Amino acid sequence: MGAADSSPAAPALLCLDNVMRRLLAFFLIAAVSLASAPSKADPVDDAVAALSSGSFDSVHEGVDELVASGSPRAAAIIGALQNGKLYFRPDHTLYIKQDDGTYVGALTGTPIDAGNVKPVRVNNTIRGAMDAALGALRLFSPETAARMTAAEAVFHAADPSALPALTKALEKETDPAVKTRMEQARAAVILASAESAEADRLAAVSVLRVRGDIDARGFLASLSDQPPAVAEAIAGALTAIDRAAQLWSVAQSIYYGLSLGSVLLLAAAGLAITFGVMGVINMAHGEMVMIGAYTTFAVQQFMHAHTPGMYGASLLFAVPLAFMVSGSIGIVIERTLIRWLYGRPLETLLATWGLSLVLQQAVRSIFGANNQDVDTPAWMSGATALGGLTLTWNRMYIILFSAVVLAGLMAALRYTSLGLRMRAVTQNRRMAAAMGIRTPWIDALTFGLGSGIAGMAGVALSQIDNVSPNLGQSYIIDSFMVVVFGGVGNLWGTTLGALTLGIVNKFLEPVAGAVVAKIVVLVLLILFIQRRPRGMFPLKGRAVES
Amino acid sequence: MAITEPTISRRGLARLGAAAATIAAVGAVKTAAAAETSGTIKVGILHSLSGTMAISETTLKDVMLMLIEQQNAKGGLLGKKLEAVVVDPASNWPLFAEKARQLISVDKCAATFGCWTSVSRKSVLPVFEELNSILFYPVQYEGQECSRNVFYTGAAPNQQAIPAVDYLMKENKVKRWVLAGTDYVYPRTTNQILEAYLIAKGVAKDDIMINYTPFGHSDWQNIVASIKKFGSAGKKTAVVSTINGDANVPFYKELGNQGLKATDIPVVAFSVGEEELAGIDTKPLLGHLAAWNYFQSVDTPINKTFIDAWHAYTKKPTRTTNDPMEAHFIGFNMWVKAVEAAGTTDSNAVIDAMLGVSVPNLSGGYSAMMPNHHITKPVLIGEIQADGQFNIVSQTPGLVVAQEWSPYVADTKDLIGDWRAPLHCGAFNVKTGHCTAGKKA
Amino acid sequence: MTEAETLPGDTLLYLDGVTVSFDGFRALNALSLVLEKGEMRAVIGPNGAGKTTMMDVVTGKTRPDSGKVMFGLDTDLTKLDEPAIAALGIGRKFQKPTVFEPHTVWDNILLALAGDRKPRFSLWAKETAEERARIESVLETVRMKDQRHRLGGDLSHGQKQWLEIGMLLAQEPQLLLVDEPVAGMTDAETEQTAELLREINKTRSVVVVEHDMAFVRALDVKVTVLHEGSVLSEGSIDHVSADPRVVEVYLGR
Amino acid sequence: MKLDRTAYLTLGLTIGIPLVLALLNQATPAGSALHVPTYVVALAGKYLCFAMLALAVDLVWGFAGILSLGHAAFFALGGYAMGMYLMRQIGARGVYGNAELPDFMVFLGWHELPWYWQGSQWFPFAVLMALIVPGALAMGFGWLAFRSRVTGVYLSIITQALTYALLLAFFRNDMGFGGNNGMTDFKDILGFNIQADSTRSALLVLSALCLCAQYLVARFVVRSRFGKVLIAVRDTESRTRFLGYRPEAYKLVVWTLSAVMAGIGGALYVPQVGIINPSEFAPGNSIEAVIWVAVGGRGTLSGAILGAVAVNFGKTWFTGVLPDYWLYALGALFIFVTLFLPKGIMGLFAKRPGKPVAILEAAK
Repeated sequence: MGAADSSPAAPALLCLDNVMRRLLAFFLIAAVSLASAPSKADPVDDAVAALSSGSFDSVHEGVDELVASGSPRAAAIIGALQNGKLYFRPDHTLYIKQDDGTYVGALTGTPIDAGNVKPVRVNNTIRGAMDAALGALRLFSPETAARMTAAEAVFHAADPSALPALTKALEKETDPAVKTRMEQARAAVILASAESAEADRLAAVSVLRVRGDIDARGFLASLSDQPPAVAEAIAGALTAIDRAAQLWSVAQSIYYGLSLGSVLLLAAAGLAITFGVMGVINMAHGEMVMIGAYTTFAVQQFMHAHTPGMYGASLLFAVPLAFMVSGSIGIVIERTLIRWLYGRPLETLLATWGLSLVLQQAVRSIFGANNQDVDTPAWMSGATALGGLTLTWNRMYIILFSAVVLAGLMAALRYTSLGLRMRAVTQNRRMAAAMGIRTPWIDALTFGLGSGIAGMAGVALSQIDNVSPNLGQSYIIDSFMVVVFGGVGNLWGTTLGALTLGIVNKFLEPVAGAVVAKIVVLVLLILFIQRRPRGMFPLKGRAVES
Repeated sequence: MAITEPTISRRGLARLGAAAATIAAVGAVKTAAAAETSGTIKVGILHSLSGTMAISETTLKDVMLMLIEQQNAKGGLLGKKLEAVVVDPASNWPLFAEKARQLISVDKCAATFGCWTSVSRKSVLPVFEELNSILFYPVQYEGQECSRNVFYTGAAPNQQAIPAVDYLMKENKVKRWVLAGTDYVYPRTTNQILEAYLIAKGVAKDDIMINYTPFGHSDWQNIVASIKKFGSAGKKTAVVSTINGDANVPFYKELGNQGLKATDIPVVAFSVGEEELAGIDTKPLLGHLAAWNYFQSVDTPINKTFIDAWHAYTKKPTRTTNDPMEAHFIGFNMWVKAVEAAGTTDSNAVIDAMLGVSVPNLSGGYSAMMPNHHITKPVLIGEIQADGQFNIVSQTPGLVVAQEWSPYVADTKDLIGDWRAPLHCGAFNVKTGHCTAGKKA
Repeated sequence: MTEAETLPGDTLLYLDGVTVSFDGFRALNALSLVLEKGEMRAVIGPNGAGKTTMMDVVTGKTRPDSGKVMFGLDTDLTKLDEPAIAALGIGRKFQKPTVFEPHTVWDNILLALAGDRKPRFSLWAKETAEERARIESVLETVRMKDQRHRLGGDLSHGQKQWLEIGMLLAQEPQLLLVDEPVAGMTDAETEQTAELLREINKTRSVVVVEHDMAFVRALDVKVTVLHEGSVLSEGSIDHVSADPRVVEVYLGR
Repeated sequence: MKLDRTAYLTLGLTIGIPLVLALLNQATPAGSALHVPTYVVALAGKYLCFAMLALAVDLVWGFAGILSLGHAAFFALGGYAMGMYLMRQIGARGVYGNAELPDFMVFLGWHELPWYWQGSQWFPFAVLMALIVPGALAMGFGWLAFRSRVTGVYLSIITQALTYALLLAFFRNDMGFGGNNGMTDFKDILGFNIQADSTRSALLVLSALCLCAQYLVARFVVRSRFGKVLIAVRDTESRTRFLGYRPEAYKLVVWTLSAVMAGIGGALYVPQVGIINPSEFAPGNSIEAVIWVAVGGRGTLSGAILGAVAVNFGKTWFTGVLPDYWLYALGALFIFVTLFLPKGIMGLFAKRPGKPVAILEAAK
């Protein structure tokens, strides 16, 4: 593209009230008589011409004109544009690409051979305009969800000309949730428009005060030159909202802390087994996590290629697979390496460190050094609001996941015969052997279990962090901290340790900043170990002495 | 006495001797090998292939190998074949210096292409100056440097940051700014410059929020939240991100999940390119921006041929290209041209010949090497698309000349770098008329 | 309580109502015991009777939950830690013989010799003739003269036992606590050990914890029977073996 | 103190090889076959500094059973002390031509030196700091840790926490130590151009001498009665307590000494590699140092030196010869050594196969 069309001298302000005027015109027509497509087609042609010009500014105008034209295809066309499905030909004709890859005429909606077309490109400004326009157009959509987003869009646009449409929509609206959204939108519009009465404004302010979220705050704060009484009310609302936010922020920090803690827990849980229970200082633990993450990547690649239908469930397949992959690698490591080093924990540190180097490089050779893209399934992306809290789905699932993993692990150790044997071996190897437990295999399986759990942690981490050969390195230290803090060989300790560290960290961060917070946590940990040389929950009995 | 020292037996002694001998021999052979293959021109490649920076730098090694292969296909240089010498500084800064020394004094490389982080460049800089060799540095950086032995083919702050800010001001009417960066010299300097620039543009001090995070910061929950809060003050807000490499993935994932839409609070990044996006699910990031001097999506014939060659070379049709790769492309071609002009690979001759050399860049124009050892570049602003590519929404009409010394930093506003005769100075103070640093030896 | 005054002046070790419990389980239960200067005492009792715990308490390894532990008439051991107690002149031999395996027998004794234990001393310390003489005599007593150059780790079980006793002697303690000195020894070795202890007892007080009744008999000293953390019976070996309660809980089995 | 063959050999090689390298580098013209390139001199100097770190680690790990996973911290602190001096020597030759402030402070917009930079322009002061700072930190840390009987992996992990915390702290630009870039582009030391071959050769020889001195000191310590107690503590700490020794005191002394030795190594390292920055605190570095010792032969002083030189030579060589695969080689080496050479390379040379130096017990 040349420099000319991008010269950012877009008279955007002009465009804006441009929109308003046209929108107003359109809604008046719409309101007076439920007129179908207007007889005069010029505006539509102008719009099409503008849309197919290939320059952002004119595309922007095109959107406005299209809306103003009141063409019945407007919603469809703008919708297509929003999803990047609107194409044009130099001869100023528009086409909408269907999901099956065929095209339909943008105005006719009938299938057509598009030939050599280019996509109509948009930028943020145009996106904003489209949101507003579509919002207005979709207030009457049959689907509740669509109306909901529409209302929200109108709220964000706060465009006075949308008022009549809003009022009509409100009358027809049945769904309570959507209704409130629309009322909030209406409040915004009232406050934004020049000619609303003071009483309405005051009412509107209180509506938004009730909404009380960050957007409402932003909108209220943005309002200028209101009548004194209203301005006062706004100020009051703002302080009220901020005060509420203050309270919520505590809960929010706790949530952040929990989610960080659960991540730490996942990373450390495996180590609590290999290091805590077996006493193997496993420096390659991080790499087990990393391998888990790469397994997730591989699974997604495979499913993308072969079973795209079930792609959304890819993680559900990845979890057990990651467990098996990392687990079996763990078993191999134990059989070939660790078994020779029992009673020499510090040697295991060296060997496993070497191993971690090898594993990292291996992954680098196989997958390449750069990050791999692990998708977040729809059901895990986005966030939900709980009062003043923003709960991101991926982290909520991770908290849940870590809880499940922990519970499963506990159960496995307590109730399964394997768990029984494991505990037997770790408590008194010779006795266990004497009782006919095949200790070598128990060792192998225990180590495999620990590694497997690390692998599952990898699946979770792939949702919030880099999937790169260095993934493991960034968690290994924290993991050791957690295990030691909690008390080696004690899962509850590990859990409590992880959560404590997470929450402390998250409460310090806003005060001290991310770096200092981490430093403080580390220092606190060092001091804590002075008070409790064996962590929060030390193991009892003579065995510990050595 | 067995406790402290095993006393070494004669046999042990012999073995020890043997070991030493082999090591020595190996060393000798290696230096010999280095000395002998004089039939080629050696090109050093100093990019981390392991450690934290491997993520970004490995690609640059590959692209250099490709460029050298292409040049050899064209018959090499000065009638000799080019030979790439690849070493791995392993993201370890002292090792960078050591390897630089090896490339120059042991392998006798005519020029070296390498480094990514500022610290690695700072670490090798003295070596290149001491041994008077040439380094091509391909990454956008903080400026405030102008060495005779380094050619900066990446962007200086004014070739990336300032145009991006201008764009947001004009296009999105941004009034309130979050400058978020990793706590090291590039973000620090860039933010320092931007802050000065914004205030000069009439932005109120409390409409600017500056936030620094450690390397590889992976938990962005409350930082993103605080950005949202900062953005709820009723003024259009944007984030200028100088967050470094690894930390970006979790940052953008958090952005996406907390629903920070580009239409509400756009984020413009200076360190996020196609390579980084390749590791992120970009659907939630639609419309967030990046400022570079090159995007893979640039629609020019020369870019198409470059990309095709790249895919052919790596045998990966999905492998992305990015800005530092273009920088190496430009730098390498400039070096070739300069060597041809000088008729020798001798550093002094080449350094002089480099000035004014102009070669095509991948965005359809020509980039020239200026007397300050930086190159002219167009500045492109791109919006992230669902496919992980950038939709170019703005491009400077002409080429931008790098300001190696920022006019927005008090101590450097009077400095210029000019390696032409008679000045021959990396930091010439136009007020005092003194050359404060980097005078030619 | 005020027994302290009523005690005979030559009391060396005095435990009074000492109670120790590890989460719930009472290892020592109001244990009281008096040992006189120059006395040798055998302590017997079934497993878990608290024998080792008693030693831990005396040597400062374990702090009692309640009760007094006095050394001499005025020193309260519960306030001190192991090195301090050792410095007072209480030596201990472990159930499992623990010597410094990487060191020669000679060095083992050398390190045990009574003397300045501070780093700043030991850093410059040179072996004096006097020290050599003392080591020689200790080696003499424990019959290890010709083992001096062997590493502790290379010794046989019995030799380790003796070496450890030797180290105890080198410490020149007033009181020796000896935990199962003849465990895993041949009869001959056992006999020699009994002899050795008697010899030691000429100059020092000794508390021997032992299972081996034959050995205890051989020692022929006052016996204290512990059961569930407190004294069950006390007196000559014949007296206690006649005591029905003892027979019931211990010998009977 | 009587020296045996091993000691003579160690001292001889440690001082001899560097001396030869330095001489050849100085005496012979660049062209000649005998000439030793400055590259090799600089490299050798670096190895020797690492050897000092290894020696320090071996002293605490091999003889006191304290596995420090944070020893590089003391090394780095010594390095920073020296770095500050070198930084001040740049004076007005910096980019900003500010005679008083180092460049990075100028660009952070600082106006005067922070208090902790005072005095750093005097060489003796810098040297003193290189000894005191690591020593003091070690003493404080050790006093806390040993007194409260933190042992084994717990100790190892908190040493790691220590160095990690320092890493993060020094990354911060506000700390006033140059942030991630640290300090570099040094000009001269004691008036000598730091880039000059002669200076490098001198530094190399100096490092060799320091290493020898450290070797002798360490050897004296471990062979003294103090050393015997130390080994006793390493293997059966509780026994030494019942003998009336205070293990914590012994550990503290050797721990502090070791930290100081590491600090000296760092101080010599910086002028020779020309940069000091937070990555020196990276826990990985400390672990590598431990590995050098393991490779050379834990509990043998000469082994520590040998291991440091050997591993780093391997690293230099591999990263040059097989850049894409050297990690395999290095990793494999570590695994091999731990599996098949529990006594390290020195084990190969030991006269009598004998018992392992009670390594197994020490592991506890």
